[in-house]
Amino acid sequence: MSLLYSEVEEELRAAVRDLLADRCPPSAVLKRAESRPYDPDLWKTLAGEIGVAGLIVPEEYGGAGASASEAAVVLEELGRGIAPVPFFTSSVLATRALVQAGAGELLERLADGRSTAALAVSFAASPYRPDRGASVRHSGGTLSGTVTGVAGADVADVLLVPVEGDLYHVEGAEVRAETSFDLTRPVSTVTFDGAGATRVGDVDLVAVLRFGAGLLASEQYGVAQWCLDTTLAYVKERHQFARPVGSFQSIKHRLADLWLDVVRARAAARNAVTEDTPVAAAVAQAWNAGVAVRAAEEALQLHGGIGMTWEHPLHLYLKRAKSAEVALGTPGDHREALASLAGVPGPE
Amino acid sequence: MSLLYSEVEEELRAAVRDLLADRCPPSAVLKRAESRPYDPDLWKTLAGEIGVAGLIVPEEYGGAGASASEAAVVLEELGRGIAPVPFFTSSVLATRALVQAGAGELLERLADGRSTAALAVSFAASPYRPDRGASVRHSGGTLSGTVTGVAGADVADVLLVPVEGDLYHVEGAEVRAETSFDLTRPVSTVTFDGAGATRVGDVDLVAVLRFGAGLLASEQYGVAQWCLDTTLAYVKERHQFARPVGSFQSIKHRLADLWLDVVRARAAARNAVTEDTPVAAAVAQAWNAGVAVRAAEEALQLHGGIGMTWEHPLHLYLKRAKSAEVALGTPGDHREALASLAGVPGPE
Amino acid sequence: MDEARLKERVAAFLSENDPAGDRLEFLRARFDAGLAWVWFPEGLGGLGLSRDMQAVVERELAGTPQIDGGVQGIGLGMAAPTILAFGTEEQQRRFLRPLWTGEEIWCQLFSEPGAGSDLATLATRAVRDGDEWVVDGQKVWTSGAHHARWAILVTRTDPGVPKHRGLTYFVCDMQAPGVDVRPLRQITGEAEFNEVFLTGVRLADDLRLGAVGDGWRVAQTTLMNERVAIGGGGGARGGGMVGGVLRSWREHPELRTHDLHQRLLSLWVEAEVTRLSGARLREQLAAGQPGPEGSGMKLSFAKLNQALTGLEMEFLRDLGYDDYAFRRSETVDFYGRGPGYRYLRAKGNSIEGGTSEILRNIISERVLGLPSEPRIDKDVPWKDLPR
Amino acid sequence: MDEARLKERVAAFLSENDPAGDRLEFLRARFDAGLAWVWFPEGLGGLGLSRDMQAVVERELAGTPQIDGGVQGIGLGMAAPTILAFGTEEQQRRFLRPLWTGEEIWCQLFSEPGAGSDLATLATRAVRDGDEWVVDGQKVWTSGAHHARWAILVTRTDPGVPKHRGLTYFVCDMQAPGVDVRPLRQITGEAEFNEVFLTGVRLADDLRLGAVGDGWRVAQTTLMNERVAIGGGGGARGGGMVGGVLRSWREHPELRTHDLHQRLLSLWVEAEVTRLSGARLREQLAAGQPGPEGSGMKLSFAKLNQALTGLEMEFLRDLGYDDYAFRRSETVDFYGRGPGYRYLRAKGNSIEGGTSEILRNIISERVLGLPSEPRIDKDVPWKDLPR
Repeated sequence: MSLLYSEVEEELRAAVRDLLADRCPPSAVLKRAESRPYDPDLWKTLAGEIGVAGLIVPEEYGGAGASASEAAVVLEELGRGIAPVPFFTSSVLATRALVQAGAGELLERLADGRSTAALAVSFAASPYRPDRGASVRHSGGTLSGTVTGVAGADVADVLLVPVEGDLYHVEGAEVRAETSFDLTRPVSTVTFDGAGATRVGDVDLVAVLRFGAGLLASEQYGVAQWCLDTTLAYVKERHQFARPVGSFQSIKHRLADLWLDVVRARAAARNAVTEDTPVAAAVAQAWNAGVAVRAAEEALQLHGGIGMTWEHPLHLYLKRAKSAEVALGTPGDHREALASLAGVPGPE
Repeated sequence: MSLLYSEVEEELRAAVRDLLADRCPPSAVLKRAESRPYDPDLWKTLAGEIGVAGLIVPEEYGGAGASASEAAVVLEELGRGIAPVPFFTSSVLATRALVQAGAGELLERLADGRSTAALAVSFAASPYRPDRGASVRHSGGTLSGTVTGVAGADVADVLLVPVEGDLYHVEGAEVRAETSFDLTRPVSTVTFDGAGATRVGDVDLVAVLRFGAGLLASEQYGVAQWCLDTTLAYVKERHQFARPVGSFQSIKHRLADLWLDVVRARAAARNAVTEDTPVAAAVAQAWNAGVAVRAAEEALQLHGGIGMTWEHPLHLYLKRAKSAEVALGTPGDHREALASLAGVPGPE
Repeated sequence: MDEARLKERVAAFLSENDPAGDRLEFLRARFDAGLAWVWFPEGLGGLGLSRDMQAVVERELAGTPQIDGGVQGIGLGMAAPTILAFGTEEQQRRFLRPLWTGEEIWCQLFSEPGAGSDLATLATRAVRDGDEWVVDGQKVWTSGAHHARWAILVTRTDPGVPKHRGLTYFVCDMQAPGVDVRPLRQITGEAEFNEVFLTGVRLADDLRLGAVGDGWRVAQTTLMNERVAIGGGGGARGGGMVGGVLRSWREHPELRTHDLHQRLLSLWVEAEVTRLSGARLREQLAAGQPGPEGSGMKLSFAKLNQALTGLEMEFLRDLGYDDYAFRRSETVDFYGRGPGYRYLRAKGNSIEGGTSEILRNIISERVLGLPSEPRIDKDVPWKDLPR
Repeated sequence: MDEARLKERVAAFLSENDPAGDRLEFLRARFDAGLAWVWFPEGLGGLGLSRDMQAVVERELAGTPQIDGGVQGIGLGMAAPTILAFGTEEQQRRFLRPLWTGEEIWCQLFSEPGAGSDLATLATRAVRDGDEWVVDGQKVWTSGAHHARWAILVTRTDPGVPKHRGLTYFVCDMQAPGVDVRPLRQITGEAEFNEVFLTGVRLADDLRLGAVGDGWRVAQTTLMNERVAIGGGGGARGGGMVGGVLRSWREHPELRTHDLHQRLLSLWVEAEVTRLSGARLREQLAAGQPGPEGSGMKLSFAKLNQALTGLEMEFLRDLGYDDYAFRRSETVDFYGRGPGYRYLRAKGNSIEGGTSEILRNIISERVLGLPSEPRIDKDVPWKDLPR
């Protein structure tokens, strides 16, 4: 159990990073953000050629049978590139649910990129409140009710719905994309009005959300690292008072502190996927969600006026970070969970 | 109702400040801190000549009949000078209790400095937990029990004990001075073993403690202001890298932030004595207690090694600030009180 | 003139001018009666009185047609005091009346993409050509440029001297050929501000305010008035931004957590002591003893607004946004819009009108007397500065 | 030499030297057998092996008499590597053996009242007098000076050149006339450190380490080793300072509040991610890829220790202190003493061994590659520097 990256992971990282740099730099993400944020061509290449779609799908179902640790490295890069692909929603959350349910056929379709899935759970739900935003009931082979704030549903052709421990594959749901704070991972309201539901197996939603929360920490680390790197580059270039802005001591000290936060976010993200316990996931979320927000906020402030403009992609990161802070539990939720998980009991 | 200082207050301030500068600068306080911290000669001059002992004693009992606002100005200066006199314990806390009880004779003795009183309440008690540290019972004209952490009892010749709404004047209590974190306002354990108790009147202990808490904010402001001023002077003088330390931008920005905190502490302290409501006292304590600690901690850090030495008086301020943070309620206690006082209700 | 005499004067003015009549006529007459800004000289909308006497006029004329402090803000708050301090008599007579009545709107052409915190390094060139100046450059963060008839403009007229010395200040004709105003979209989706491109804009020399090369000093007058303007007003306990968050908080008991409760209580206290500090500052100003606390108010409010709006986002757990559509907006609508807008817009509070970093520099040097950092740009000709 | 051969060598040593016999004899023999620090050269306590082979020796000799890493810390951690790098063969032979066995204790004479963060500005003068140097000055924050036989000492030998160039490094004889060691009392009441006054102390030229004027480079070697030493060790989740506070927390349910609970949870998380960061750093070191994170560990731990001890004081509401009596102490006793001591002593964590401000400078320049500030002291003769 190591907190370092393996060689395989570094190769995977390089492949993803190179592809994003080539095909979808932040400026390109910004251009499509308001019309159709997701980039299906990019996803086809990522899913098929690099093979990220089937990363955590067991080999027996055509996947790579890789560990969460490898998926985490992909998420670091997708976070860094704010990449508009449904990896987290389809290849992590939905896939994990399908692996639990043992849904071989669907997993095969996801593994080779033929299908893209979404788990109809609010992105604002958490391992501690898995039902937040959802009011779905099963009755006579159909579902009715609503789930708000579902990420990735607008680009999924397979919709999976957990209801009281069962996972259903549902057709005929209404998916309404909402104006979302995070432009690059918009959420939808999913409504079931007697939609046909096929049970695919058991699902432990708490475990799926916890798995997702642990991995989301890697994406948040990637967001934070991009914000830090981009800001460092900017303050080295930008001159005011005939000096690089980055030569001013108060700026230097703030960036040193931010770097320390980001360094610790990397360690926390790695630990979440190697230790793979409720404590590790809660720690990583409690720390990394805040670090991503802080990094994006500091980046904005240190970019000065240009950071407030739509034309600079920085706001995409701020919006991602701030939305992800709520996703799968706020830092406060995860700290509260640690009270019992780590033996720091509250007032009696 | 003004947040500014009146002319009378400024004159009172000048008199106290001049006396302290002349008779008891911080270096002198430090010298006596370990043997006998209180300075009876200084107190005699302050109490008698400047007349602070009877400041809030009604004129009918030989006092000045002044408002809390004037006592607050004295406390600002005593905090700034970390002056080893029992003004807060005798002339504020005990006096306020006696005024409530209408104890004319005792008030007369306090007003002209003949006697010094202490209220046998733990300094760690608060308006929200007035009985903290106390276990005293009245029975047949005598008291038994213990009060820990009593400030000013070691230099008082009049000991006042509140028991269930009654205020007693007690003789024959055992006062054991403890090794105290705050060298300049040591606390004692007061033990009653059937000590003779004379009832002097009614007392609303919560109101007395709230009055004290509101005024303590002025002392804390004074402590913070000294720490800021002393640090400013030091970093202007001290050179490293051939520049005044105070010319380094990260130091400048930290001091600017600290100054903003101190400026707001002054406004909060003033408001506590002019508005005189539970909200105003809680706000002032919630803010000023922390600002005093932060100012002392920043002062220590920015003094570098010299601040860690016994020979520099700075540690007296740090110890005062940190002890006062607990005194009459922690900032957290006062914030918690504001939840209901100010309509910021907690989770249901 | 004492208060009683001033009231008489207002009464006399009202007896001759009907507030229910034509709005513009009324305002013009008010200006001519010296009741626009009583601390200005007679003949320029004032009576040469002390500034606090203005309150008397405002009370007496409370029910009458008013000028628009929003769209006229730059003109009233920044252009007018500068014109009063540095304008020729002719300029004062030409500009102040329609500025005050709102017949002519003003904007400010100061900041540039390369000159934000370091305004004095600005690069917009003005080159003399006979009785005219030819201006080329780009300005940014200009609010109201698309409404404006005139602008206050700082340009570089001599690149060969150190940066503070080669500047000249103009009134810019926004209708002149070569002035191109483009909306500048912000992260909230909308455009409150503009970029203004100046290409071969010709300005007559009588539009110059102050001497050639003295533009920095003139701009200081303008900026001093900006700082005062931005400091933030009064307000009641629990009001302002904290009030907005409290409303959400009280409406959603089911969303409250101990984490957020403790943080909200801390911010409530910080908002309250900041409010008290502002109240004390206003008392000092009223007593004629302005304290240095003013420099800190904007800094404090920026930090508070950002912390409060960030907390509100966490509290509401709302992944939506009200509207990212690109459109012009004239105001900062903190309370009418959603929490996402508030969060994003508040980020600008620590940048616009002097960044928090610059304000900390100012406090540490001008208020605390701390030494300035070693400067490397004081004596170098502007054209030779690293950038 | 591989691990097997090294084990054989240790076995051979043990067969000839009885660990149950005289402790000093045993340690001397261990040094002579090259088993003191195996990465040192043969003849100087080592075998010229790689540093990680030391672990093999330590395992094999675990039950035998050990040296004292506490009182010998400065000697082992700082003096020895410097002597190895810059000492003459004669100096190495003279000093290293008794240094390692603990027969001679070392201390460090670097900091001065006027030279803390800016060590290179130090003022202790060494003036050549034939084959000797005469040293005058004052050093401060010297731990163990009252036990020490020798000190590593940096002096100024040429005030006429820029500050980094006029320094010379010596081994100082702590028994020489003119060396006056006085305990330095701290805010905790006790004295962990000393002031050392040097008055006309005569040091033979063969006590010089490195060339005249090259003292800054020699001192860098010493300080590089200090930074590594202070970085903080491993530890389990919930251990260290947070473990101490947790013990109090669990013992006193009646004192818990939501305010403190939320703050403790935040600090617990911060302690945990800092621990993980340290664990990752150690994995990198073990894999031969030392990362830049090391510079940050001390900074992080200082901040954490201060926050945790401050919170513990608030939690316990204890107005007492265990003991302010003035006495010497040899160690930092974070866990044996009371909360007041912990709070006060932790304040030193962000000052000793490089202030947090200096560490942030180092991180920002050496790790993040940010430009240094304009320097005004690089080319000025030391004697002309403002101070």
